[in-house]
Amino acid sequence: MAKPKVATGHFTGCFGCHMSLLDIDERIIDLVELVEFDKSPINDIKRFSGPVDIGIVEGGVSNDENVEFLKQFRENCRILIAMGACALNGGVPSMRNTVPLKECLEEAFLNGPTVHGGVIPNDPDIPNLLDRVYPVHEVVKVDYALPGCPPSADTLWAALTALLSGEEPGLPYELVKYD
Amino acid sequence: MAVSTSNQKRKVVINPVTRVEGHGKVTIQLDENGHVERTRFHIIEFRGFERFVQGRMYWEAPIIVQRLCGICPVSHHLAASKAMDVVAGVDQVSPTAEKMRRLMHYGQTYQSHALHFFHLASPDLLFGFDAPVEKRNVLAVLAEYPDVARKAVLMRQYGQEVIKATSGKKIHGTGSLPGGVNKNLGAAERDTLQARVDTMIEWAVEGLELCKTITKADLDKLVKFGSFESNFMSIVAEDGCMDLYDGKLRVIDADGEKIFDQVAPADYLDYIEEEVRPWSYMKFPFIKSLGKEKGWYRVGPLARVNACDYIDTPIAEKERQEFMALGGGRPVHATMAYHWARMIETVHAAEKMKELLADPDLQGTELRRKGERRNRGVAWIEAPRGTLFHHYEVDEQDKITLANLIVSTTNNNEAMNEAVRVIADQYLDGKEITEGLLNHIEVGIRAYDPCLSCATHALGQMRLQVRLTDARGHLIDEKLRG
Amino acid sequence: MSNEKMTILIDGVAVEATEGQTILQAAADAGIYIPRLCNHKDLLPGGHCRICTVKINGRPGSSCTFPVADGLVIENDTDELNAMRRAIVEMLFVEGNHYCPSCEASGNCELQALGYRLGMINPEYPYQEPKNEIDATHDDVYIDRDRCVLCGRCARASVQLDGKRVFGFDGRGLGTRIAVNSPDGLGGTNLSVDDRAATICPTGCLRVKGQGPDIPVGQRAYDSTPIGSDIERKQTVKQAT
Amino acid sequence: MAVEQQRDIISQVAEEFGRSPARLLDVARGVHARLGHLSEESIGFIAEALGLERVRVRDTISFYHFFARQPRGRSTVYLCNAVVERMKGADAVAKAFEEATGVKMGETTPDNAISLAYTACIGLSDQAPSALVNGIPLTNLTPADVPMIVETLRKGEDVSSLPQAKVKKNLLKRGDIVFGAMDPGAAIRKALALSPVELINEMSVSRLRGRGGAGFPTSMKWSFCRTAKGEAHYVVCNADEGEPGTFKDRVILTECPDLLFEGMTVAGYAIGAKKGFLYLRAEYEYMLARLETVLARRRDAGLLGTNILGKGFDFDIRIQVGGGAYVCGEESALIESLEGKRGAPRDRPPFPVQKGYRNQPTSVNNVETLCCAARIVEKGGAWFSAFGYEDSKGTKALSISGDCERPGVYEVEYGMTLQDMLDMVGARNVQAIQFGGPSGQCIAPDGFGRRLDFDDLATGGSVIIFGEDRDLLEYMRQFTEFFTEESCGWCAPCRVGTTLLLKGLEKILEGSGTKSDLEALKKLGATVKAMSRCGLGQTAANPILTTMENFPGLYEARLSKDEFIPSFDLAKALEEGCAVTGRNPDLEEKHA
Repeated sequence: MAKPKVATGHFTGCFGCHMSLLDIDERIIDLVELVEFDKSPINDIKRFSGPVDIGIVEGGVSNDENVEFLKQFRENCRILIAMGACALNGGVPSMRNTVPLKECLEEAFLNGPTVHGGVIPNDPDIPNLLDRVYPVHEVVKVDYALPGCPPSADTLWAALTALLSGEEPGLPYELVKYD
Repeated sequence: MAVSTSNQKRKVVINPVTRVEGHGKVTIQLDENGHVERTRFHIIEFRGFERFVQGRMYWEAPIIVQRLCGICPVSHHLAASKAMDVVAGVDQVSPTAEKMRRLMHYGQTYQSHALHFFHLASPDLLFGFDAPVEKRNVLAVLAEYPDVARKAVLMRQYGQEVIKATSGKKIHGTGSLPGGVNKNLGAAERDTLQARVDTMIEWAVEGLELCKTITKADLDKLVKFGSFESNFMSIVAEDGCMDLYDGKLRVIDADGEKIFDQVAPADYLDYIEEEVRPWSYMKFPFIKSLGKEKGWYRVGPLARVNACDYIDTPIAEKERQEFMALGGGRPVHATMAYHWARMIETVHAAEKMKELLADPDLQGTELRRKGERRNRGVAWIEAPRGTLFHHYEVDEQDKITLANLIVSTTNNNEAMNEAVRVIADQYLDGKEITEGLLNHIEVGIRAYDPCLSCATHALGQMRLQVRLTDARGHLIDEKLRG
Repeated sequence: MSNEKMTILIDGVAVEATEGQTILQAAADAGIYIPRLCNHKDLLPGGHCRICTVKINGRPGSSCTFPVADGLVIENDTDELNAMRRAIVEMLFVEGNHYCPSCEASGNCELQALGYRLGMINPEYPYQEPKNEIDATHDDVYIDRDRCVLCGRCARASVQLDGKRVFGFDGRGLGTRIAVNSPDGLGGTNLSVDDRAATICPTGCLRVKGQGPDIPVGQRAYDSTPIGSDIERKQTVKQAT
Repeated sequence: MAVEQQRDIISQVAEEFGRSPARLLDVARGVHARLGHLSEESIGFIAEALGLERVRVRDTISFYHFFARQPRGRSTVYLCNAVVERMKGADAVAKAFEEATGVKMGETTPDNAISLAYTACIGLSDQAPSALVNGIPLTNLTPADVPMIVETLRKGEDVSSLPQAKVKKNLLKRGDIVFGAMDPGAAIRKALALSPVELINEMSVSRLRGRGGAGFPTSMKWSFCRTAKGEAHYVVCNADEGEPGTFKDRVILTECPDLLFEGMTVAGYAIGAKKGFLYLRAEYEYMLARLETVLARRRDAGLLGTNILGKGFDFDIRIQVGGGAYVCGEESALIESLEGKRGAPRDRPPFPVQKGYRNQPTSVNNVETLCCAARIVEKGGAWFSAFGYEDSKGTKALSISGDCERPGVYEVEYGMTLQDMLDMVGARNVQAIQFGGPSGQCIAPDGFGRRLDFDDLATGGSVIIFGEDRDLLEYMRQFTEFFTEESCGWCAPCRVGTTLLLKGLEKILEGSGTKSDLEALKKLGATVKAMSRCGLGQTAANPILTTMENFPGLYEARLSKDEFIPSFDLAKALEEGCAVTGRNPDLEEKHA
């Protein structure tokens, strides 16, 4: 039987959830036995090779490119897991949601004390920003959510191994944290 | 995939750039004859930290801004803490606090460098720049070089354990606060870490040897690959010693001459400015006195090894001397030399951890100091990827009114663009573009270990596209790589 | 007040109670935890959060305000009630701007702890994202209304424990905000950092300045033991068989 | 205005009310009337004048709808936007006001002449659309009426002379009990001949149950209150009929105030109270002067005051005008308001009969209940119980509005079927009856055989009829919105839950709801119902829950077939950023 395929994706967040996934340490050797990795920022597969079994996404949705890629994830993944605070509820980046986007851009690119000849970036080669940072579940249907900033490696491991053995991931008290 | 060779202007887009930490994209504009006309390395995320921390309480900064980056959160955690030490009126934290922070920081340098070298960069080095896609990842390394990969995993684990012991969590802990830390290192925690620290030095040296072997095997190619000359920036101790946690700012030119030295954090505005270009959410810093054309510089392991006068741990210092011989009296400029320098620092970090773990101050009980409140705090730190500036202003009510963050990867922005340009000229110009050739571009970017999460105060991944545009630059076709 | 003893039944377990107690108090004395947020043992009940709602002889009622009476039949730890309690916790999360990752109260926050205990993974409801500004006008204490759950503890503590009236409410409905007794913010009031009101907040809303996350991760109140464990450790009755 | 002058005015007003903190609501009303709004400064002066903390004053004032905190125009148009008003064209009238004034609803004209605002039901659904202009009701408004009204206001003239300033009585069916002929003093004379216990017994014989909707036996309430220990006992008449679609108290208060006051006096005698309060909703302030006249006349006639009818019984009544808050119709919230506080309901127990006004035993009764009580004393409990049906004795005054030929107040006997009721008011092709207002239930035609009856269809009397062409769920949305605006904010499930109910329903109405959204909405409704502190929250989900139950097809028709539809709208989310950068959202290219 073919190994289940896993893809991971990353939107507006800090990559900490992916790092936490690497914090499973030596268990990554077991993981490689269990699954085949498809599209992921930790490898060079940039496009889905076909349908995958489990997609895990980190980060909130803050620009049009995030939306496009997230939709690809939903289309290609049988099970979609939102990983970490940003994916679940926008996380720290969503602190910008109560500030007008204009003010955020102006602060970074016009008013910052080291800015020399500021301009707000507007080239077609960079994505358009959304008004706020959206949780993943407001944009596509999410099957499971793993809280934490980031979720601990044990949390990720427990959830992944449960899903891979066809069980509903049920997490013990110590593994559910919002911070 | 092959790109049509008809007489059209073509735009090559690498998006996402993978095996780097963050969201970036490369576009290469080719003219009718396939010559490289223009290259750009775009940062495509924006998060707005500078604005939304305004109005927050100043002691929250270390826990908010570390969320810039999940790879080197400790750098932001500590840079913000140090800046807020100043705001809290604490010029010198207690010995316990300083050493806990240093231990945390060396733990991070160690894990981050191990991560970068083994998990992200080694596939290129071990399998070749144009190896097939399925080989170019840590899992393939795991399959073919299981011992190297296993040690890499455990090295990173060790660094993360150090961070956890000092900050409470492996990622986004809370150990450091304005004026000090919230815990010391328990004897049991110390014993556990001490038991493995010699092995960690040993493995770091093995990693360094591996890097050297690979580099020396193809020295000519690697020295030229994507190389160019530049200024270098680093903080150094007062006596010029490498110090990743604290010190004053030094910038040297391409010949190793000092442009300035021993600049204090509070004065940074006199020396640094940032240019904004409309095609990237990442700014372009430069030395004010040199102007934006000539004032750009490189930071990170290569810059630090080049800029310091010596390293205060024995193995790393010996290795530094061997490394510097490459430059023949001038700084080493090769892009790929970043990896070598990074591994020297990995050894140094391990040696430093050993030194600190033996220090009883870590079990001290004076955790936090208080002082007379000030309204401005600037601090820097040598993050794994280079010099990181944090500047805050705080009002009488303790609310942050201004935040300016110049992060390591931003400091390397122009350099990475330069690397892309040079590699495109070296490998893509006039050629039929293949997937393997495009990976060369990414190899060059990867050498800088860009933490694009930090840089954009955002994070994500890059993909690779080839866009065909007509002579007016209008898009005709666009294809994803991979 | 007489000390008449009586018996109530909580989830099938007979619990001895004293006249004048509330259901919540009687349960706590018997080592049975009824989830609650706005309640505080040193304060008169406020009845704000409704998380302590139990079924009393089949009808929902808040156990923090309901006096015991002999023979009352109480349902507490049922799936139905816990799901509804969780729904309230989720409502409180989306009502404010609760950024747990960067909140200095994280790990010691009772709202968060209830989320953990009641099995909240992530709120299902849409975020309201109110716009609030921190009131840091006081030298020693600040209010971050993003984290306010309108439990009224500070207001009650100020009156009942400190003999002042530093806090009150402003507005109504979703626009309700905690208000202070001065047009110039908290700094214009007579609140002292030593007042009970200054440290009785269950979340990170009302905080003493300059603390930050001063308790290390791993040693915080709810890192490894659920909220209510202290009550349950005192358990004097056997669970129903 | 100079600060000192402001302070003097406030001090004068406070003096009128004896500088009593309990009269905060009256002081605030007085200051508001004199200064036009209650500024932060005024709040400080009121606090000073009453010896209260500023935060306590702000707590109260900020709660009530009719207290402006910012300066307003010299005239304020409160256009009613309750459901029946909107069915009858209130939206077009609003538009006409916006056009005539040049400002939007919620704004003030630049010359400070006129402020426009919406308000919830003002008790004129039988002559909708309606508005309160400077407190004066205008009825049966059309867009064509608006220019003249605005012109009058611009000139600073009184609107009470306008033809629209006319409230029709619309009492279309008089029963023998509430609207029967009245001889002032008849009931009191009989009552004083009985002992309080005998009087309560008479109530018991009558089997009178509370007319506010809950149907609690009046004899029991009075008996509990009478026997409860306290320093003083109080009678409170709840004339805060805020349930949208209710207006029967408006008619009672104009038609038979003597009967009501007689009922209050009788109640006072029964429970041992010397003092009674009529809590009059702010919307009915225009009736205040006439009601005060009636009270004065009764005092002169020896029917009120000390030593009533020379029998040694002292009892007087004070009218408390509210500040605009639906929740104050809830008895414990009403008591809080009466004490000069925000109208947040109390937890029960203790009940008001044990601890009510000033923590003393208090009987809070509906206007209509007290009228019935007076009539029972006058004619006997047995006489009364001959009317009605099974356990629901007597008559009920219904406020009927919506899609029917003859909206108005009807006093009918309990037991009437809904179909008979529809025939009575000339309603045909009826899609639904909202029975008991939004907090009641929405009934489909298959339920029109049901009867007006406490045990099946208890009601405070609001009946709104929806014709077959109406978009029923849109009106349920408006009802739900009403609850979000009227939630007091004290308890979490109602404060947040009502807004979430609204958003959930809106998602379905927009066509982007799925089956799971519907299920989630139902669950949310059940939570808000079970967990809320008072009747408002406990019934706020009723518009949604009862239509889900009785009109499931209406929901199913709106549901999307998709398994998941995001609430996220890309085009909308890009607007702000593109406006800043001047870029094109470029949606087509991105998704090509």
